[in-house]
Amino acid sequence: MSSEPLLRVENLKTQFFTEAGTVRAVDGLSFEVREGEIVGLVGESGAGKSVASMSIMGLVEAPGEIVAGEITYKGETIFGLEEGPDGELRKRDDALSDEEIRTRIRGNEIAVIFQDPMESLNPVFTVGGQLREFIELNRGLGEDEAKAAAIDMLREVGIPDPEERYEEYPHQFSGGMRQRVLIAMALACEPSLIIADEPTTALDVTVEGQILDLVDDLQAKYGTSFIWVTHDLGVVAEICDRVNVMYLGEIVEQAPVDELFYDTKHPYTNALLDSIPRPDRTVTELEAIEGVMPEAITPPSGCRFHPRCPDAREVCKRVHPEAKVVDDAGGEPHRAACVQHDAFDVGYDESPPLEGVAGGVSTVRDEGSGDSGADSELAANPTGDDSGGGSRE
Amino acid sequence: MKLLKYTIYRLLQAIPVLIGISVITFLLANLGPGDPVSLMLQGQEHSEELVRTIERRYGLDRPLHERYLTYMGGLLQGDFGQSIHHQRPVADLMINRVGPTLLLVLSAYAFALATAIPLGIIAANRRNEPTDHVSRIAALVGVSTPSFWIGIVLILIFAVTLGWLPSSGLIYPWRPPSAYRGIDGHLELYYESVRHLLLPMIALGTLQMATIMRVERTQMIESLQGEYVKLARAYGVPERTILRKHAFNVAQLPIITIVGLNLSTAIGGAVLVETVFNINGMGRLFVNAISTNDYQLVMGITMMLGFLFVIGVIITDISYAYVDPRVTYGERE
Amino acid sequence: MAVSESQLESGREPATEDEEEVEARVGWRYTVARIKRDTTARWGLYVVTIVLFVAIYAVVDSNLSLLTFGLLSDFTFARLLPIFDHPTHIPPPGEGTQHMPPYFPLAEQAWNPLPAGGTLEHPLGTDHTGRDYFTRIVYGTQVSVFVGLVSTFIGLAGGTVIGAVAGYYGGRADDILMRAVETVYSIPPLILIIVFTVFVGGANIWYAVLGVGITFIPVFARIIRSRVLSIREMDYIEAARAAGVKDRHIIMRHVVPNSFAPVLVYATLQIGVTILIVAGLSFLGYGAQPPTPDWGQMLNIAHGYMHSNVWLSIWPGIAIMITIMGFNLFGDGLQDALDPRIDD
Amino acid sequence: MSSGIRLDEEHTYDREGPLLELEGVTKYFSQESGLLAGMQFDPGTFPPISVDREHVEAVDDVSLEVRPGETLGLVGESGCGKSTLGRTILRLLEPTEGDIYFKGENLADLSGEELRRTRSDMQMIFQDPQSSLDPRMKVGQIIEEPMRAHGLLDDEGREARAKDLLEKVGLDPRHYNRHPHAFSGGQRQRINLARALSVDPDFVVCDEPVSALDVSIQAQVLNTMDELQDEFGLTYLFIAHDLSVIRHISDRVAVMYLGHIVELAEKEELFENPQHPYTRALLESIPVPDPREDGARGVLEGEVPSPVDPPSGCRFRTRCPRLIAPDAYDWADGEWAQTRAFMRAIKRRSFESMSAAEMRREFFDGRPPGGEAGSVVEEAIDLVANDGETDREADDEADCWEAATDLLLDSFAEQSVCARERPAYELEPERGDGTHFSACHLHR
Repeated sequence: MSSEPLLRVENLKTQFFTEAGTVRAVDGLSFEVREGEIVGLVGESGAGKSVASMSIMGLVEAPGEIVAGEITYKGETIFGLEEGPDGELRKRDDALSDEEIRTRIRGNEIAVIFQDPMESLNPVFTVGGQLREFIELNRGLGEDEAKAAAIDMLREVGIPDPEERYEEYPHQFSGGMRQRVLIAMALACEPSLIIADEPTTALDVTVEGQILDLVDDLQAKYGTSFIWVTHDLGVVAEICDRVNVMYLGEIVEQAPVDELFYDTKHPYTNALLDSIPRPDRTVTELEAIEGVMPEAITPPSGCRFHPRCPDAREVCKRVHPEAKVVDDAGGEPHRAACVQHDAFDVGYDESPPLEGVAGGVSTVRDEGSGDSGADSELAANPTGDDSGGGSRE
Repeated sequence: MKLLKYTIYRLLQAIPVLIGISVITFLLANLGPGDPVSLMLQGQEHSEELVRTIERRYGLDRPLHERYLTYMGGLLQGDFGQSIHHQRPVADLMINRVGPTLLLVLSAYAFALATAIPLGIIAANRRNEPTDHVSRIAALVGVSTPSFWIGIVLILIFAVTLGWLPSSGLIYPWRPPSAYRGIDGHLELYYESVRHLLLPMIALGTLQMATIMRVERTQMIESLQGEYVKLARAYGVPERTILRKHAFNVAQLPIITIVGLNLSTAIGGAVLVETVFNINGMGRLFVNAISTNDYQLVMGITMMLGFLFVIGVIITDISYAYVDPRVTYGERE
Repeated sequence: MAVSESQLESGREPATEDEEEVEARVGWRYTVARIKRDTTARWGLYVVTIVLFVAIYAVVDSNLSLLTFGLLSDFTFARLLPIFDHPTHIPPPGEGTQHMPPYFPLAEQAWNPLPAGGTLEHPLGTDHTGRDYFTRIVYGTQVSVFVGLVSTFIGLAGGTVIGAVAGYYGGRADDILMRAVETVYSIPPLILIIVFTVFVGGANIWYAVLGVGITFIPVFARIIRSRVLSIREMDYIEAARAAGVKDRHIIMRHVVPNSFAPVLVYATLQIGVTILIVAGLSFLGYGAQPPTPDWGQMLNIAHGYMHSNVWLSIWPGIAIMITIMGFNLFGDGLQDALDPRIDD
Repeated sequence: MSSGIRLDEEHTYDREGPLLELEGVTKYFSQESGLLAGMQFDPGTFPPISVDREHVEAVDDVSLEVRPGETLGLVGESGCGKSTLGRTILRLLEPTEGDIYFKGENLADLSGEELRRTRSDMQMIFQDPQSSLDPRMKVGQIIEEPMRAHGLLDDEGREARAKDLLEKVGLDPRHYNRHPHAFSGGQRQRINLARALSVDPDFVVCDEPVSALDVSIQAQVLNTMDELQDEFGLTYLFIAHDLSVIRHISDRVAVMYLGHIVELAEKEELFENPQHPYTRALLESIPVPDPREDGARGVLEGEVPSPVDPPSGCRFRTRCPRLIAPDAYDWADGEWAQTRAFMRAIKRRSFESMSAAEMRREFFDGRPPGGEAGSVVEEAIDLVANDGETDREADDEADCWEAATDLLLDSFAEQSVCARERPAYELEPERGDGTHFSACHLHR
């Protein structure tokens, strides 16, 4: 690494303590964001990507809690734990206090764009008023200056007639327009990093296109870094510089976007790419991934993807792989958490293939009961395989 | 402008309701097995002729719909008919009684809102802590206790046992001090009127307070979980501002509705509280009218109370529209 | 709600449970299980059970023993302490001037009332005519519970029909019904009930019950209508229509069962409101008539003795409070138990 | 396939013709209901109260046909009326106008019981896996309900068939007695499938059946639907907003915009040779999961207009990047494109006021069009330019912009053939041998 990254997340673990047990929503996440780049955080629902982004902001709500890890932003520790003299974990002395995070980090250094533009704006205040409040708070501007800045920013994000719309209420805006307002909010606070949590998922495709264009332009203009949380590989391909693929609370692959798509190193990423229908060419047969993601409350042993992995072998059940550098793409490391790669050296090649991975672990059993390991009363569905891509190598 | 439009729209909507109220009242008073004349003559020996005479005097010999139209015609001119028992126009009887009832109901609401909203917010903010539990139990007791019994207990404690506050009647602040014996000057008048109002106000307001507190608590809890609160947190808005501004404003919307709808319970409660505290309001007038079978007066009072309720609901609806922009501006999509 | 990954994603606790529990997320068994877990509901259930037991005991007791007075007085504490010798016959009405049993809840006594306060024989003292106050309070349960249940049932039955029709069919029928409902709703219920009771029936507990029931039809109609409206929007209703299921089967198999839970909660809470209103009605003298032992009516009488015997005004109020609290607690608990959103 | 799962192997209708034919199907919704609905109050007029019921034109004069055994994809953005059309076809919604011929019988004429009976031939699959299954019913009951409604089989037969179907859709027949909440989203969609297939229909309307599912689950369900189509001889109307899914599953594709079908062609033809500007914009907007592909995107301006008062003629014209120049004026090369851009910028008020000279430079490279069109443009520039008055009131300013907008729209946009005639053209397809329908005047 040539220089200190903007944001560094190391071994982040966020857990939810529920009646049913501990949900390890984010389990040992490490990644970094550099100045001016868009980093993707990709995964299906349940992968823990939203929890991860909320953890960075320190906004995990009970019963959730960050139990381990270190988050460094511009050289300052915004989250860090150490073991106190009594063995209890406590906040490290050099970490910023809650109050400091609130006043110095949230909004003015790291801003967020939420997924649901319909719910994220307060229905009883005008759009302009909400925008102005955040600007006043995070940029220390007076009321009039903040208002002028807010109107400028509304125009900037492509809201027609911003002076009038400043006085309007959220319900008078369409979904796409509200999402623009949220983007205006994030940009108006002039942060160095914006966490965008599925910002285009709720939008129509033409509106999504408009928003992506807008983000591209604004990013070029302001040089803001982004963490782009999404499940849509199309969006990733369009705007991300580097990508982290998450599965069940862990990063399974981390690579520059081109390498991720053209030199895929993890079977999950690969399967994901194979299972999506394409807009640019006709795919006759979709290769579906077997089963569903297990619950984070009872993750499978070894590699968490092994029950659904077409390449799984005996060793995958035992060895839990941490993401390691498996390739180098022009100075950029390409990490993957799969024991197939030589970097792991745990005897994958000698290990026998798992019995009936493709057909044996049924959709039904995984999807329904959520317990992937123990024998449940409901046995595997004999016809489970006709629901997926059949048996493949 | 939009608000004015909405107000007129709401007033127009109230017309069929008011007509409906008059129909119901009229039917109940005239169609029941106890017809007005025999109700009037209850306990008295009466001849056919007497009945005829009375019927003619009050126009009761005409068909029902004609009588209704006559009654409605009178209503439109502010004529509620003639009280049979008092031999005076119903409107005259009511005019002096509306004030005390309004004073009682409005002060009860003021008391309820002033206590319930802060308590509800505190309970929501300290969810599942002792403060929350105590206030929830208090609210539960509040919604489970009859207002007239609270009045009785208050009288027993503060008037009978401690002797601090008067147990009956009201002093009306809008009358001149000279109207009351032993009161000199406006200051004392206000002081006395507050002293008299205190117990009935609490008796009538407790139920409202408890109801509003319960709603406030749930609404605040829900509002605090809203995405917009999450967004405000993410932009570094202090927790206090979130509580007092962002979450609070949204949580108030259902409270306004509750206040409007509960007005009917409050008006009913006023009848009981007025009886307990010997307050000469609409409620006692109503009870007297009922016990003397004064059906014209009963009709008048029912119309009047229904009318007050409708007006109250319209006022709350308009304030709702004022607070919630979604009502007056239609959804754009 | 399924055990969905999206819950986890949004940071909420995922509901993971074992197979049996997964199976029982609807229906009675599940509800009962939730009630058992919910402290509020449990306490409400205790209170309601005790109140119902007392009321039913009073019914059974009076049916069996109105003519055999000995059993009747068995219930009081005094009977446990064999101090009094109870005569076993009931005097015909109007003859109650001789030596009268102190525990019979109806007949007025000729002897001097006891002073305020309890004794062993009369734990809550006696009323102005010397009747045992505790016995009357106990029998008052019967009246209140009866009134609460019957009038709530009337409101529920009427409201279900109107609300379901208005909600399912919509359109003009809905407009007219709802406007009528709104009108009835606009007259303060106590006022409407008094007018109804006195002008249509005559001051009498039966008319009071009927009046309360009818007055609350609009309240139920409203809530059922809104419930039906939201269920009508559900895809499974449309799926049933698309499958060619007949309208009445859709209403019976889908709409009604799915509307039931919240309405049940509402009805439970409404029982409390009803008892409250009938107490007020009786307090004014338009509900239960003497000598029926009714709490509101007892308060009415006690009001006249406020300065001589404070406690006469206290006990019936406490009885009303505890009873209504029981139903409210139970209703609140039921609401929590049936509402998947609230989880604490 | 002789699995015995088919209930009726014979078909009484003519297999050559279309299975379903729509002629001028229209569905309007009145916006409010209620005694005083539609009452307008305007203090500026006399009398100040008027009754004016507004209509949402959800589907307007749609004609198409669905052939036996095919999958017709119906694609469009939210609010375009595709779901309404799907429901109107099944007569879950009453069509305002038009005829729906299913196997030669006009569904629009059927009433009550007759209509109910046809439902065993047409079924529907819903988008929301949560709300499409009654939470109080067991899976078995859910699947058997349609059979029961049509009196098919006896109790035992129904149970056996329900279990068969569970297996067919990839679930364990032993789940017969479970409640829906015990299943995940993907599994619920399978139950939905089983319910729809229980009466062995010929035609299934699938309303966004996979859009609520995760990508990996989506593929599983799509594959299952594919297999079932073969086995049951099904015809699908597949409604979706996701063009990728549509491309995967459809044989022919119809594109909807604001209640109109704008383009209909065979899949390959439509995706490779789109002829309507809206279809093109849609195709260009989808993010392609390929980082080396960098096509244009977000080419559409503005938002979908309200269906309460949709644009005349071609409904897409207000956003169309290729709005046809009005014939009434003479245009030099590029002038119309500049004028069009200027018109939209004024309408959307997307720039701050500037001087007339700046505007001419900004929008016309300093050379505004000449002739009659030029004078209109000049007039509009004068209206909004801030040269003359320095301090205009905000209200005045808004009025000026409005006046300029009206002037430009009335003079240009409303004069275009796009505004005056509703387009409908049959084109020669480049690929395949089907027909290619495009509702765009560019094909005049």
